[in-house]
Parts: sequence; structure tokens; C-alpha cells
Amino acid sequence: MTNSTTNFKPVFASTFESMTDDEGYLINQEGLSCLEICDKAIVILRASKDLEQTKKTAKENWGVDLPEPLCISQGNDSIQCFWISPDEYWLVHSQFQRDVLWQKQATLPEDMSLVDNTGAYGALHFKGDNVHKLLSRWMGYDLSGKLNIGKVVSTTLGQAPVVVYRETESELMILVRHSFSHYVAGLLTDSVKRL
Amino acid sequence: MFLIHCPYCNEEREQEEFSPAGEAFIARPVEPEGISDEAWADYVFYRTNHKGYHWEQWVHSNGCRKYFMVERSTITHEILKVAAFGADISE
Amino acid sequence: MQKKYSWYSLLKAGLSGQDWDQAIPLVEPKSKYDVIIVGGGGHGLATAYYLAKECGITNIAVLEKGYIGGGNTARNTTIIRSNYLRDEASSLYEHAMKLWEGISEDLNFNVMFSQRGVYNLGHTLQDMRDIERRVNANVLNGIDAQVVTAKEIKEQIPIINTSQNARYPIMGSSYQPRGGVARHDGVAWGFARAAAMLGVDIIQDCEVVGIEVEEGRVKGVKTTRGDIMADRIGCVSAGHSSVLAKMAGLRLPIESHPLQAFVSEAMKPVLHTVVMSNAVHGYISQSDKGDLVIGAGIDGYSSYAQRGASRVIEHSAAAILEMFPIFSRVRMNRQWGGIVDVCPDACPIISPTKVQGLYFNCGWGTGGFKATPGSGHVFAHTIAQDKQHPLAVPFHLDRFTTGALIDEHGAAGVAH
Amino acid sequence: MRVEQLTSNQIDRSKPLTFIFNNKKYKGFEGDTLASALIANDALLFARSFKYGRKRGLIAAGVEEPNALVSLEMGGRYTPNLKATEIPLYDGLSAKSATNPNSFDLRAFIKPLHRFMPAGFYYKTFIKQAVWAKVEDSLRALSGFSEAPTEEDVDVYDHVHHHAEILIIGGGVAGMSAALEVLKSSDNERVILVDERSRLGGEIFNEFSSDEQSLKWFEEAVADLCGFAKEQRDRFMMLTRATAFAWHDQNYVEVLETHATGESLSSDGSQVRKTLHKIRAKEVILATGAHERPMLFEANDLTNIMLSQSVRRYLNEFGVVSGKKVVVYGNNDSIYQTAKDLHSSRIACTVIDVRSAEPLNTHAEKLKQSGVKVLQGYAIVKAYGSDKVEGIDIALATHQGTSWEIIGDSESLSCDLLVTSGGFNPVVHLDCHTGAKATFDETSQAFLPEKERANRQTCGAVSGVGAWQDTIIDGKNKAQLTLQSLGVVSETNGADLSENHANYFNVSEFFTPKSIINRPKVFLDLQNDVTTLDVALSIREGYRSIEHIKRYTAMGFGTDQGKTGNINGIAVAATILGKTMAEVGTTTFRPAYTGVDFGALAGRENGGLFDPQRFTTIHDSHVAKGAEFEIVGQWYRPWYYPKAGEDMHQAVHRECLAARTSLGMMDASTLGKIDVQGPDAREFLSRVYTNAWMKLAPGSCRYGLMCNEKGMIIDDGVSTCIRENHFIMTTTTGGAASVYSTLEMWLQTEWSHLDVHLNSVTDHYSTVAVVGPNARNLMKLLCQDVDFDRENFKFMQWREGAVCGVKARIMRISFSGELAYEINVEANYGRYIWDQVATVGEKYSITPYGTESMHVLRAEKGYIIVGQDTDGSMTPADVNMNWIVANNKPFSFIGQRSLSIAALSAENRFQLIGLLTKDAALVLPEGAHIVDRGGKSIGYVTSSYFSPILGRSIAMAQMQGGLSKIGETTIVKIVQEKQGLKEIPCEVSSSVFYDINGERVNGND
Ligand SMILES: Cc1cc2nc3c(=O)[nH]c(=O)nc-3n(C[C@H](O)[C@H](O)[C@H](O)COP(=O)(O)OP(=O)(O)OC[C@H]3O[C@@H](n4cnc5c(N)ncnc54)[C@H](O)[C@@H]3O)c2cc1C
Ligand SMILES: NC(=O)c1ccc[n+]([C@@H]2O[C@H](COP(=O)([O-])OP(=O)(O)OC[C@H]3O[C@@H](n4cnc5c(N)ncnc54)[C@H](O)[C@@H]3O)[C@@H](O)[C@H]2O)c1
Ligand SMILES: Cc1cc2nc3c(=O)[nH]c(=O)nc-3n(C[C@H](O)[C@H](O)[C@H](O)COP(=O)(O)O)c2cc1C
Ligand SMILES: [Zn+2]
Repeated sequence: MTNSTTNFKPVFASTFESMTDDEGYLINQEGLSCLEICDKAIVILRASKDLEQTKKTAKENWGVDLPEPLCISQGNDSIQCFWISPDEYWLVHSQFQRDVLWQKQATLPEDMSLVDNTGAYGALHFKGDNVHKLLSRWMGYDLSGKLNIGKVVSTTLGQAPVVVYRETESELMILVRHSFSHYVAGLLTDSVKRL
Repeated sequence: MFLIHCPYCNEEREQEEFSPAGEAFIARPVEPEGISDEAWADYVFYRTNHKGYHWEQWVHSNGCRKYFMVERSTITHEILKVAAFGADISE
Repeated sequence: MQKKYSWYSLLKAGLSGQDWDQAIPLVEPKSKYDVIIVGGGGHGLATAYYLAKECGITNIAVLEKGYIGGGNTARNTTIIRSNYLRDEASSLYEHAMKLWEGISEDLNFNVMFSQRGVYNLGHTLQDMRDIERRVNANVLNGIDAQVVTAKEIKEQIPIINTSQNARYPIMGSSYQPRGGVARHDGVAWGFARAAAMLGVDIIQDCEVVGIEVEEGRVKGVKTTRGDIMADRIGCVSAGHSSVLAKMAGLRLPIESHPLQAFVSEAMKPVLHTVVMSNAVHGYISQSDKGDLVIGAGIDGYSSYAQRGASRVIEHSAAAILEMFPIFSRVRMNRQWGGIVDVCPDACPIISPTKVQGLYFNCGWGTGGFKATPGSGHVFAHTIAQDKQHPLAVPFHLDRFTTGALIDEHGAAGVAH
Repeated sequence: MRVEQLTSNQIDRSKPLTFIFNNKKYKGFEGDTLASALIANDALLFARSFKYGRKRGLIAAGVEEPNALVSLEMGGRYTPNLKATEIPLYDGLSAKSATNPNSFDLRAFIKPLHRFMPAGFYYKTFIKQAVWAKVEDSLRALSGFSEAPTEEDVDVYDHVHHHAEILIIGGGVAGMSAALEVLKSSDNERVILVDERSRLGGEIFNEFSSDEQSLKWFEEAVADLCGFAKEQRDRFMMLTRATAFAWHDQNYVEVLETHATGESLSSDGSQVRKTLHKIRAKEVILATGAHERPMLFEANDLTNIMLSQSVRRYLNEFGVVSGKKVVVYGNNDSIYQTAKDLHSSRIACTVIDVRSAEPLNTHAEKLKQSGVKVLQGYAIVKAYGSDKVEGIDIALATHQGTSWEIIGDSESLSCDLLVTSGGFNPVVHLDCHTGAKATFDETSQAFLPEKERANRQTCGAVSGVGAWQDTIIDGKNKAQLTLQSLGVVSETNGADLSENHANYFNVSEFFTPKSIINRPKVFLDLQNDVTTLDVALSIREGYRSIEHIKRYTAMGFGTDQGKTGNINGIAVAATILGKTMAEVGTTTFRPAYTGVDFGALAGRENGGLFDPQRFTTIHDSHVAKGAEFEIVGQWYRPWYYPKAGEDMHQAVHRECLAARTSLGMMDASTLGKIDVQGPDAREFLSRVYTNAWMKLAPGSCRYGLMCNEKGMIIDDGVSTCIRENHFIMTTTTGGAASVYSTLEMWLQTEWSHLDVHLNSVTDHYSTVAVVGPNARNLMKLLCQDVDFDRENFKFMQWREGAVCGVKARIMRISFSGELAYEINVEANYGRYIWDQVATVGEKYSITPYGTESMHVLRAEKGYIIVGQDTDGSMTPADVNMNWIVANNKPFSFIGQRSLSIAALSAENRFQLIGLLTKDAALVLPEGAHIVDRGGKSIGYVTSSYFSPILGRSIAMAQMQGGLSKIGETTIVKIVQEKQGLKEIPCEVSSSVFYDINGERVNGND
């Protein structure tokens, strides 16, 4: 990122930063933690109308099998692929290896496309027994009944659009659009007081 | 506050996640410049506004963002069918 | 002959135990009328009344599928004002306002028209620009209107929250002192009784299920109580207008949507005026019975069920608390919905149709109660003369084809 | 008074509590309700009625209570209109009657006037508008119950979503039995059981003196349920003090739970007072029981005339009773139960059964044997007493078929408590919220829920099942059917109910003779003082439909929503109209079943959480700079940056001049940004914008205008061509969401053959605009790998480079007319870039400016703001932008066809022009109108500012036929602070005021 010809030192600042503690926790208490994860890169892959074409490209480029609706699949180098909509998949990778995703842009068929949306999202990692208890105050989706491990869902948290997925039985991730991060942090920290 | 089955997510979700997008089957005239003002007004403004089961459009705005069609009763809110655009809805 | 309502008659009835006459007589439908009005809401009944009173036609039937005044007339938050933006609309609503001011006497029935004033709040700079524009337009048209500051609002309504901490702080408001509320049921009954006194047949539990058209002319209607002939038919059926249009082979530029409202449990008077906010979606007044009457936002999907999403109600309650935090421990007593007939330009249709002798008065959407007497008045003249009343001319169906729309979204807001 | 301890009592005598009611101190026990504690203290007066000023006391023990309305506490916990029966007692409680029965207010004077105030009184009086206007407020002052609160609530409310396979509403025998059955017969299904009372069991404690078997069943059942709740916590939730108040489509049920600390003083406000549970259930089992209805006779509203089951409840659950000499009167066996319980508590009672002695009634016989006086075939005609009931007149009733009539002289009986039961009203309310109709059932003499509905069962008293043993079976059977519907069990193994199960306490025909109905003061609705005569009058006056009767008399309008009175009212109407109950029907049941606090409806959605507050990533820097903010959509945008001592005008003056003379900067991140890609991207843009897009080269940007199909402007913005098939479109801040979804709609529903992908990237980028003659100089300092030479990096072009070390897309576009660059970086670097620009820019005295200065700068150039200079009724031609309409594109762009409608090009349409006041210092108010010679409005001011660079005011306006009037003088009228209209002469001008030839955009090299 840095430009060698100058002595600028870019400062990365997440929108949750002013609200989290030194270790990045928005919430850290008995039975519940919410940690901001800053190293995710999110690149949107838009599919060709020809599904086979898309499948083939995804496999060749990143080693991913396109996931079924509402599912996540794995590719090379721990690239994750989220189903977001029938023609939209998110390639999620580490910030620092974003280039792994981008390198292939030139090889895409013209009716497929990549869009970098990394800057748009903050990622919150929830862990603990009380996660559902907290989230069910603001989320109408049936987390306990329907959000199985490896499932990803676009829905709302309060009035904010979010993407939520389950990593393990007691761990959830939520992706929040940056401009909503104060709102989301506000409602989470408000509710957590009364769990 | 009914539930809608999104044909793309293939799951029932709360109505809150969706936005209504009006009556279905209102096709834009192929050659707008070639039709009368009446025919154009009919397309832009006039609606059947049916009482009973009718087809309408919804978009899963806080989900997969896809538009699709729903056959819903405007009397009971009961939904009979949902269909993706281009799907066969005849049966 | 009907007994006139007055202190004298009340005293006499109280002392003698003597009875009142039927305000709404039970009549059987005749086989033919000069004019049939379909829909016994406030507008339909007012139409019949003015036809009988001013147009010399008394062989009239009002056909109502349920009980009169049971449609949106029974369900609205009863806000009355005439401070609309466009000349065409404000003239029509101001015409109604003037009639309201004498309506109880005219009908010999106290409809409890109460000019307690209406505030339309602004929460953003653009809201305030719109308010300035509308108030200036009103003043130029001779309609009472003022722009008031947040400070002045607070002086008039001490319980309102003008703090900067609100999510959408109140910046100011327009104010129409002559605006207010009326007792919705009383309006329907007052018009019904007065019309009946002039010989109009008011027939309830009589649903129109078909409209007979021959060679482009109406002949009559089919109803659940038999066929009834008439040369002229006025449809004033609000949410059901498209259904009636279809019976005559027509379509309308209308969609029917649920609009909800709710009332609190009755308290001692604490809110003495009407407060509306389009930006946060809450409309509130306190009735003479003491309940807070609150209007919610519109549901976006079409529906003929008189109910909507509970989310909309929650949002309105939240909006009311933004404006009036002291109501937090006040309880909602009852909640309901109506079916409003929404037009693309937020203005009504008062118009003849392609079918000779068939007229429509509809499209009042979320805000027609305030127009009731005016709407009935101009529609009566339109039917009687087969020519639009001058105030009704801009509201012709043709405007959707000619492009002469009267965009009132700004003033009509999202609701009321 | 308090009587001896019974096993079913729920009060804890070891925990005495003190409380205050109507300024007097009393004692009660833990477990009491305010109502039971007051009965224990013989404090029985609660209210003075609205219309007649009559004194009233308790009639019930539950939510159906109409009279005992009180307000609780003061200040931030003041709560109006609570029913004394729903307030659990706590130490220090302080309550006041909503309408003080002892104070001597106007209502007391109204009492003798009521005969002149029939139903519909108001409609018949004060007919002159002027008179009404005078009296309304004084009449208003009489109405209403408690005073309104005066302070903000100190407590908070939560919302919680739940999903369950089975929701059981009502935790009486029926609900408990059903819950146990579903829990025992399934493994994974999630079950929720809710009951509004403080403990489970419903009416079981009042079942024939809480016979031991029923209590035993109850205790075992509770233990089992608690076991499940503990061990299978993930799938079973049991809530008490939780009322299901609304039932929406597809089994979406709202339940309001009051927490233990709910009304008490001990909560510090951080605890939740109430939680609104939003339950989405696959199946619902409705087990809400039934409310008792009173008998009708004259003065049946006197204090201490109570419902039979409620008296039993007070006795059995709280050990209190409000009389020593009791008469029990009714038409069903509930009266014998109550008499038996009273008798065993050694309270003298006499039973009057309106049914004849034939056929033999075993309950009556048993009671007689134990020494209780039982009069069968008698009716109460009238009660009397001053503050409380003191006696009754009874008469012989002769029966004929289903009806009866009173004959002979009446005789008097004295009593100090009169208990009545006229049968039961199943609690069908919730079931009817989504439109189902209750139907009158002759056997149980009650309106029962619709027989079959999808994914719903009813059991127990709500479905007309009587004795508790039957109720248990019914609960199990319905649980089985529920499990079958869920596919958990394939067959059900239901047991049969006893033969008389539907025969509610052997109720007689629901009937009151006209000789009683026609008496005065036979009350139906106690809260609204509605009598049988009001119903009769309503019908005589032509208000015959039950809905009209309700509305004309206000029957059922109160806070009890007619739970005890409505069905009697229907029966009276049926009698008068000569119709059946079924023909008359019920009024519509609506939420809320019982009142729901506005606070609970709103939940936490207030203040900052009322609506999302959206901030750019640079927000904190703006705050640090002391910015004032403007709300645009959900966003907070810097409005202006006042320095110490500056007002807005001074700040804006300074900001504008900085941008015009040296350098300004602004945060443009809120603008909507949509990534448009695909082989048909150009075609797509050409269809949705009015202008041409086929030839725009990569590296270039273009301004576009968007219309709807009506031909009206809805949005505008600059789109950038990134690559041949790749564009980034910007939209207005407020329009971003709707433009995005509208574009998706066209693509998905109408033009699905176009190969285009849209993605919202609004949040991905932060945008910093660098504006002013020194912009190029600054950019050179910030970014070395881009050639900023004016010929190599032209206006309306973009370049990619590293700005302060961050990869950026730099667009040379301008909304001020000055030389300007917009730096777009990934959002996480937005704040860094902003701060860097500010620091490096110090050299040129760079000045941050907000939306207000932006508006001034763009207005000087005549650029429109969609939504301010347009209002949804403006075409491109109206805003003098026909230059951007490409009419001969192959595809008819959105709105093009409408633009050819004659009215849309009429000469007298509103058109965008400029206005120059003759007095250059005078700034027109936005919203002021332009008037013609006749004083009629012909336009209005959309934007108006003092232009610092021009040293004069400028305004943009919409004016009828304005474009043809440029150069003319016109008059603008404004409302001057309510003092009348002020007229201001202006010159109509072009809407471009500054830099008419557009030279500044290149800056000065
Ligand atoms: C919640 C809510 C709040 C509102 N608030 C306000 C407000 O504050 N201020 C305001 O000005 N307006 C308000 N309105 C709008 C207002 O209620 C309506 O515009 C107005 O009442 C319409 O009156 P109407 O007589 O045309 O319609 P209605 O009262 O609906 O009458 C139409 C009648 O036609 C009958 N009908 C329909 N079909 C047939 C048929 N086939 N045969 C026979 N009869 C038929 C119906 O049963 C009905 O009684 C509100 C509306 C709602 C729903
Ligand atoms: N009340 C009667 O009409 C009547 C008649 C015959 C028998 N009984 C006796 O009453 C019992 C009947 O059992 P049951 O379980 O059907 O009724 P029940 O009255 O014992 O229980 C119903 C329960 O549901 C609760 N409830 C009602 N509406 C509610 C709501 N909206 N939200 C939450 N809770 C709500 C009530 O408070 C009550 O606790 C048996 O003991 C029976 O012998 C009563
Ligand atoms: C202005 C107004 C005030 C009302 N006040 C009350 C009230 O105090 N109590 C009540 O129970 N209902 C009140 N209602 C609601 C009616 O009971 C009823 O719900 C409404 O007319 C819709 O009819 P429906 O519920 O029968 O469909 C009021 C309605 C309106 C329009
Ligand atoms: Zn979907």
C-alpha cells in the first residue's frame, strides 16, 4: 500500500475502533464476547448467466466449488465463498492476501465481474452461550433453528442490513456496513446491559 | 407481518426483509413512442388492484435483493405461490 | 316529520320519557331511483345530502354493504385541515373547511367539529423549506397558516420534546389554527339523518355486486338485495373503488393499501391540539373522551384486509415517544386498520367516466376525511349537472392521460 | 376482610407489606394484588362513573375488571389507568383512584341530570359551532380516567424474537395439560407457554373448593413443567405475567411480559420493566379460558356486586372477601361453587338461582343440606344501597321454554355483598384478530372460536369445555393434534370427554326478560355507563347494527374492551331486535387484548436507536473540528464548521470564500455509489439516464440526469467510466437506496436479457473533495504518481494513484465550479486521508466546509439540488436542462415517452430561473412566493443565499413560464412573522450567477 517515494504512513482505522477496547472487543463478558475482526477482505464475484461457466471459473481461479444457496464453501488458501444471491458470491479472504483474489480479474469472462467491497464492512465475531440471547433482541431470523454451521444469511439487525454466518456452535460472525457501525454497536452495547 | 418464501434463498423469511414492488405483469410497452397517450397512461398509472388472489412483485431487499413474483390474497394475505421471474407459473 | 335536536327537545324527552325519532330509518330498496350512491361512508352520505338539498333530486338511494360509516370513516384519525400546497387541492379542501364550520347547524347534528389547531412538524432543513413554501402558498390563497419555531411550539405544547437529543429534532412547524378534528361517526350519522329527512333512502347490508351497462350507459346495479335501476350512479366506495370499476369494465389509477391507527386508554386532557409529523410517521390528537388517537404509516403492499403489519404500529409508537416522551407508560387500548385508495399524485378523483351516467369519487387515500362535506358537495353537483363542479375540474380522471397531475405528495405527506 | 388460610392461598402471611391508596396507609401481604389487599382492608370504593357520577367498586379479580382503575406512583414511574386487579402488591406501593369516588367533583353534580343525557347526547346538543367551541373544553375536562404522566419514563423496554414449533397461550389446566403432553411426546420441538397471571393454574384453585384431586394434579403438573423448563431449557420456555395481546398472520403472536420489578420502586431503571416477546410459532394452542359475565337487574352496578368466579378467586387465592352477608345469584352452577366456598369459610350466604327447581340440581341439594338457603326460580329485579349494595328485591320467575318472566310482588332481602354469574364468555379475542369469526354455540350459550383453523387448536374453557377433568383430556387431545400437524406423531390417541363436557356449569338459556331490560340503570358497560336503555334507544333511533350500537352508546370502548359487558349487550340487542345471538354477532376483536405501554411497543427504538444514525468514516474529525450537522436521509453531514464566536452566516461566508479564493475541502462520502459492470453496462446507463453514454471513454466521467416513467427528475449524479464495461455511478445522498433498488428492478424484471451487474459500493469508499484554485497545487503534494497537468488530466477525467500512500481514484469533477478533485479511497483510510489533506493543505489555508457552503457554491453556478430545486414534478426542460436530454437514442429512456405529452411542454409550466433582489443585501427566504399583478402565486423560491463572492443575494426559483421572463421585474411575497405579507421586487435572471462561462474549473496555474 505505502508509496515508497514518500514518507506517508497510512493509518487504517475501522469505524468500530473508537468503540472497542484495546484488544478490539466491543463486548467482553461472561458468556458473551464480541470482537472486531479487521483483516477480512471482501470481494464480490458476480456470476455469468451461464451457471456452468461461473462454476468453472470459480473453481479454476480460486479453487472454490460454488456454494448452494445460503451456504459457504472453501477454496484455496482458506478463501471462503459465500452465497449471497443466485448471481452474487462473496470471496472472503485475509486483507493482506487480497491480491490472490484480484490477480484473476483479467481472466474473467466478460459477463462475470469482481468488485472490491472490503472497505464497506466491519466484521464482528460473537462467541459464547448468550449470543442468541443478545441477537434475538434485534434479529428476527431463527438463529437457533435455522442458522446451522456453515450457513450464511443476509438479514437485518435492528434496522441495519447485515450478513450473518455461523462458524461453530457457539461462534457467529456478522458483517456490518460501515455507516451503520455506530448504530449497531449502540444497540448491541445497550442490550448487553440487560441480558 | 406474514412470512414470504423467497424462491432464491429458498427459505421463509419475515415480511420485514422484503419490500413490495407492485402488481406483476405490467410490461413496459416495447415502443413507447408509438403508442397513444391513453395506452401510455394505462401502463404508467392504471392498475387492476384486484380483490382476492393476484400476482404481485416483491423484492428480498434485506436478503438476496432479488425481485420475484408472489400469488397472494389481498383479502386474507395468504400466499399460494411464489415464482422467480421467467419461471412457469401456469400449473 | 323528524324531531329537531335542541336543548328544548332534549329537555322534553328527558322529562316526558317520550321517544326520539329514527335518525336512520329502516327502508326497503325500491326498484328504481334517479341516483344511486354506492358506499355509505361520509363522502357518499354527504353526496346524497347535497344532491337532495341543493340539486332538487330526492329519489336517491345510498347503498352500503355493511353499516354506514363503517369503512374508513370509522377508522380515521379525524384530522381536518386545508393547508394543502397546490391551488387546486387547497381550494377544494378549503371549500370543505368552510362547510365544516357550519356543518353541525346545517345538519342539525353536532358532529363535534373542534378547531383545536393543527401543527405539521418539520425535522430537517428541507422539511422547513417545504413548510415555508406551503404556508406562503396558503396565505396567498387566503387560508390561515403560519410558520412557527420550535420555541413557539414548546410554548403552545409544553409536553412536546424539542430537545436536540431527539433522533430527528423538531426544527419548526406549520400551524393552521382553523384545523382540528371532528367525531367521525357523528359525521356519517349527521349526514345520513339529514339526507334521510330529505327523503333519501339509506340502505344498509346491501352490497353492490354488479353494475349494469348498456350501450355505454349505466342502467342500474345488482345487489345482494336484488337489482336496482338508476340512470346515474355515483361510486364513493374508497378502498373498494377498483372493485366497483371492474364491475363496469373499467380500471382506475388506484391501489388499495392498509393504513393503521390506534388509541390509548383515556386520560385527563393533556394534549389540546393536533400534531402531525410526516418525517417520523406519527399523527396524534386527544379525543374528547380522553384517548390519544394516533395514526400510523401506510403499509406498502396492496390489501383489502383491514389490518396491517405490527411493525408499523411499533414504529408509530416510537415516533410518538420521540415527540412526547411522557407517554411511555400510557397504554395502547385498541389498534385497527382501514383500506385506503391511493392515487399516484396523492389527489382524489372526482370525475365522470367513459360509461355515461357513472361517476367516481375516490382516491382520497390517507386523507379524505377532512374533505367529507366538500367532496360530497362538489360530487353532488357533478352528478346532478353531468358536468364537473368547477372545483372538481382539476380532479378529472383525464389528468393521468393529459399529464395535468396535481402533485400533492409534499403536503399530503405519507399519510393524512 | 381476610379469612383463614386455605391451601390454595398464594399470599405469604409471613411477609407483611405496607402501601398507600388514595392517601391512606394500609397493610397487605406478599402475593396480594392491590385489589385483594384492599378487600382485606375493607376499602372497597374505587371510582366515580363518568356519566352518572355513581360510586363503583371491584367486580372482578382479573384483567376483565372495568371499574378499579388506579394510577400508580409518581414522577418517572407514574403509571395511569392500571387495573387494581393486575398490580401485585409491593412494599411502599402508592396508588390513587383514576376517578376519585370520594372527591366531590363535577361528576357528582351530573348525577341527577343523566336522564337528559341519553346515549348520543352530544350529537343532539351544542349544535351551534360557536357554542360547541365554548363548552367543549369544559366537557373534555370531565372525561378520561387517570391524569396523564408528567415526566419521562425512567424504565426501559426490550423486544425479543422467538421461534417455536408450539406456542401455548394460557397456563390454566388446559394449557398446562397441553404443554405437558407436547413436551412428553416430542423431543426437539420448541415449546413456549405463556400466562398473564403471576402463577400457572388459571381457575383451578376455584374448582369446587379446590378439591384435593385438582390441586394434586396441579402440583404435579407444575413440578413436571418446571422440570422441563430447567432440563430442556433450549426448547421449553415458560412465562408468567406474560400476556399474549395480539395475534397476527401466520401465528405471529406478541406477548407482553411484565417483570417482577415491573411496577416496583426498587428497579433503578436499568432493568427492563416489560419485555415484548415476538413469537413466530408453527402451531398455536389457545387455552385462554373464559370470563364470567354478570346478571342484569336494576342498579347492578352498585359497589360490592361482584362476579361469582372472582369472589371465589379472592377467597381461595388471597383469603379475602368483601362481605359477611352474601347473596349469590345466577343462572348456572358457578353460584353453587361460590356459595359452597363461602359457606365453608363460615360466611353467611343465600343462593338465588334463576333456574327453576326442575330438574333436580345436585349442587343445590347438597348445599341446602349443609344449611344454606337456596331459592330456585327467583330473579333479582333490583339492588339498592347508597355507597354499597345493601339489599335486593327479588321476584318469582316463571319459565316458559327458553324464556322466563317475573311475576308477583317482589320481596326484599338484605345483603352486603352480591355475587352474580350469568354464564361464561370464552376468551376468543386473540383468535379473532386475523379475521376469524366467533360463532354462537347454543349448548354452551357462548361465542366459541371458529371450529377449524390451520395450525391452531383450542382447548379448555375457551372452546366450551367445562370441568377440569375434561379440560385435562381436551388439552392432551389438542396437543396430540398439534403434534400430528407438525408431523411429530402420525396418529393421535385421543381420549373421550365426558358427556356433559360442553355444558358449562349447566348454564340456562342466555336470556333476560324485557321487564328487566326496560328498567333504568341496568348497566351493561360499567366503565362507560352504558345501560340496557341506551341500547334500546340506540336501536329505536336506527342504530341497529351491533357496530352502531357499540359506537352510539360507547359500549365496549373502555379499557376493559367490554370483556364482561359486551356479550350481555349483544343479548339485550338480540332480545330487542327479535334476533338470535348469532344474527346479531359480535363486534370486531382487535389488539390489544389488554393494554400495551407505548414504551413497550417502541422497545429500545428511541433517541439514537429510533432510526439508524449513519456516519461517514471521517465523522470523528468533523466532530473534532466543531462541525454542526445536518440530517440528510439517515446520514449526519457536516453542515458548517463554526469557529469560536461565529454564527452560521459568518462561517459559511468564510468557507465559501476559502473555496473560491484558495482551497476548501469537504466530505462527500455520503453520496450513493453504484458499481455497474457487464457487457451491457453502457446500454443500461443510456436507458436510465436521459443523456448519451455509448461513447464515454474509460478515464472519463459524465453528469447524468435520471427521470421516472412520468418524465419527472428523480436523481442526478456523475458516473465514471472505469473500463469499457465498467462504471461507477454516484447518486444523491438521500436517493441512494431508492435509485439502487429501482435500477435493480428494471434490470431484473424488465430487462433481464441485459448483462449488467449492480453493486452498492457506497460504504466501500470515502470521498474527500479538494476544491479551489489551489487544488492542483495541493494534489501535487499529496500524490506523486499522477500527472496533474491541466492538459493531461482534464476536467471530467479520473486517474488512479497513491494519495498519501493510499491507493486512490481521483476524479476531476466539480460541484462548485472551481478547480476540484475528489479523492476516493477505501473507507478505512478515509479519516487518514482527510486529516492528511487538512494538514498538508494548511499551506493554502485549506478550509473544511459543509453542506451549507456547498449549497451556496453550487447555487452561484446554478447547479440544481434534486429534491430542493425540484419536487418530483419537474421535467428536465423545467429546470432548463434540455441540453441533457438525448431524444434520439435507440432505446426510449425511462421517462422519455411522458416528456412528449403535450402538458409536459406547456409554456406556463414552472421553470427554473434566477432571482436577483433589487436590494442586493436582502436574502429571500426559501419558500417565498413570486406573485403576479393580481397577487396570485406564480412560483416560489427553491434556493436562496447570500453569495460572498458576488457580495449580493442570489436565489433560484420555480416560476410559471419563467424562462421567457428573464430580465423582467417581478414581485416576491413572503409571510413576515405573522404580521402580513411583505413584497420584494426582484429581477428574473438566468440561474447561473457566477463564472457564467465556466472558466474557473481549470483553476490558475
Ligand atoms: C387509519 C386511517 C387514518 C386516517 N386518518 C385521516 C385523517 O386524519 N384525516 C383525513 O382527512 N383522512 C384520514 N383518513 C382517510 C379517510 O378516512 C378517508 O379518506 C375517508 O374516510 C373516506 O371516506 P369515504 O366515505 O370515501 O370512504 P368510506 O368511509 O370507506 O366509505 C366507503 C363505503 O363504501 C362501502 N362499499 C364498498 N364497496 C361497496 C359495495 N360493493 N357495495 C356497497 N357498498 C360498498 C364500504 O363498506 C364503505 O362503508 C384515514 C384513513 C385511515 C384508514
Ligand atoms: N371459566 C369458566 O368458564 C369455567 C367454566 C367451566 C370450568 N371452569 C374451570 O376453569 C378451568 C378451565 O381451564 P382452562 O385452562 O381452559 O381456563 P383457565 O381460565 O383456568 O386458564 C386460562 C388461563 O389463560 C390465561 N390467559 C387468558 N388470556 C390470556 C392471554 N391473552 N395471554 C396470556 N394468558 C392468558 C388466564 O389468565 C388463565 O390463567 C378448569 O378448572 C375448569 O373446570 C371454568
Ligand atoms: C377517532 C377514533 C377514536 C376511537 N376511540 C376508541 C376508543 O376510545 N376505544 C375503542 O375501543 N375504540 C376506539 N376506536 C376504534 C374503534 O373501536 C374501531 O376499532 C374502529 O372504528 C375500526 O373498526 P373495527 O375495529 O370494528 O374494524 C376509535 C376509532 C377512531 C377512528
Ligand atoms: Zn432471497
